[in-house]
Amino acid sequence: MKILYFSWLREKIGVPFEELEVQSENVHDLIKELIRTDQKYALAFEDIKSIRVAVDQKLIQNLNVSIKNVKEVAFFPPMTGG
Amino acid sequence: MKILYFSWLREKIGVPFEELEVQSENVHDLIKELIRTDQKYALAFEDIKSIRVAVDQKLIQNLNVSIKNVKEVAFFPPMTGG
Amino acid sequence: MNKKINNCFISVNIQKDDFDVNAEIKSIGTRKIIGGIANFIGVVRDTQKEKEELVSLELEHYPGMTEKAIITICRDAQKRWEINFVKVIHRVGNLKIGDNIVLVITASAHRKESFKSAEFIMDFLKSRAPIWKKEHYKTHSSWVQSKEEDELSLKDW
Amino acid sequence: MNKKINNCFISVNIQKDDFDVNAEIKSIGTRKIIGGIANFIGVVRDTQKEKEELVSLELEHYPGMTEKAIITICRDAQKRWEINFVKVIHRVGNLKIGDNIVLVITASAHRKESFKSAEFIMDFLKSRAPIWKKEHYKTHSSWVQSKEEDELSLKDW
Repeated sequence: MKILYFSWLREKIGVPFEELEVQSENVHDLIKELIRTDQKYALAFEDIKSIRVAVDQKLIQNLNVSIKNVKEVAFFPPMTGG
Repeated sequence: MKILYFSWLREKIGVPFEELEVQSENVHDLIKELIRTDQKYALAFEDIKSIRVAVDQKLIQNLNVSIKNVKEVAFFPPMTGG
Repeated sequence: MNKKINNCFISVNIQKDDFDVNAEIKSIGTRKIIGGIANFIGVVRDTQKEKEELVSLELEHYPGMTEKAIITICRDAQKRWEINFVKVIHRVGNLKIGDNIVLVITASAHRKESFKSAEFIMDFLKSRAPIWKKEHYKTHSSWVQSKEEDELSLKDW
Repeated sequence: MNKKINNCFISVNIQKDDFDVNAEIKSIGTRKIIGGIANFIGVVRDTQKEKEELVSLELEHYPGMTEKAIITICRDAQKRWEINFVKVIHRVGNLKIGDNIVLVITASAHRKESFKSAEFIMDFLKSRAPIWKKEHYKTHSSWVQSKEEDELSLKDW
């Protein structure tokens, strides 16, 4: 699965994206799984409320969304377009 | 005094403007004075509610506005700019 | 007619010629404090009220008063919103379907202010600028009637 | 990315290059049924939050998702208002004070519909398009924080 990071999340994680084999079945578990692997994730995901998530390039409102058969999950702060 | 007509009022009166010596002291009397001089004014001012008036290039809301020392009075239908 | 009031540059032109949107936007000049530029272009369209196609739209105006009336509208906008630049170009004469009629540009630090002020100016132009339109068809012509909704919409401001 | 839905042409571009407003307006093509064209240009401004002057604004985005998210916003606008043409160009990369950031053009038979739809699209771009801004100053840099008011303003629609 491709996991992408943008803005200050990208800077905290240190890479714009990574290809990972993950066990988790939903976004919530995926975040916990990442945090277990390295301290940098714990720091990046510290304030989970300020983080937005897109699954296969669609914004999700709920971390329980399944990530089975999903190609990419992206994490980023609130958007500041326009 | 210069009296100007626009749009279908100009067409009904037959001229875009005319220089007239008038006796009237306000717009209301001016219209009556004009109507007395020629039938074409009676026809043009038939539906007075559909006529707008500007005194010295300023729209007026009330026909009692004085026209003493005024340079121009204009009559026209509701505007359709933009 | 150009005016500068409270740091807001107001420019109003009544002309037969077409306008160049790029050039008018460029005329804003320095953009250090500009965050948003709202533009509106009014275009001659065939309202399709008649069975035949519109041949041309004739625009008559009251020279002198038109400029003043539009300046007044722009000033009113500038009292309500923090805008730094307003430009209005209104064409007169004979226009064809698809031709530009009017351009309104407002520039402000904030997008909302530029949008609202441009919309306000357009709404007031409709029934407060001494301009009249006549539609010419192949077999007849008729003066465009003012719409009650245009007058009513002014009350929303 | 170009789409045509219910007779509304939607075009969205994410690009480093600047845009030419005249050319984009021209791309509307036939104007027979167009009465109003609303445009909005977002410009890099120095928000003057810092003591020093802004050196540059960096725009990062999520390639692929950005286009889709903006198309969705345009479609939502098109469901609410009768619009015939929507164009959104959003720049990314490094921009300077005064540079164009974003262009939104909507064309409709009626002025209200074009104004409202352009304003709607701009409002939703602010917090629904996956784009992030970073302000670079001489001595430091900081990510622009989303404004609560931008999120709240979406509820007015």
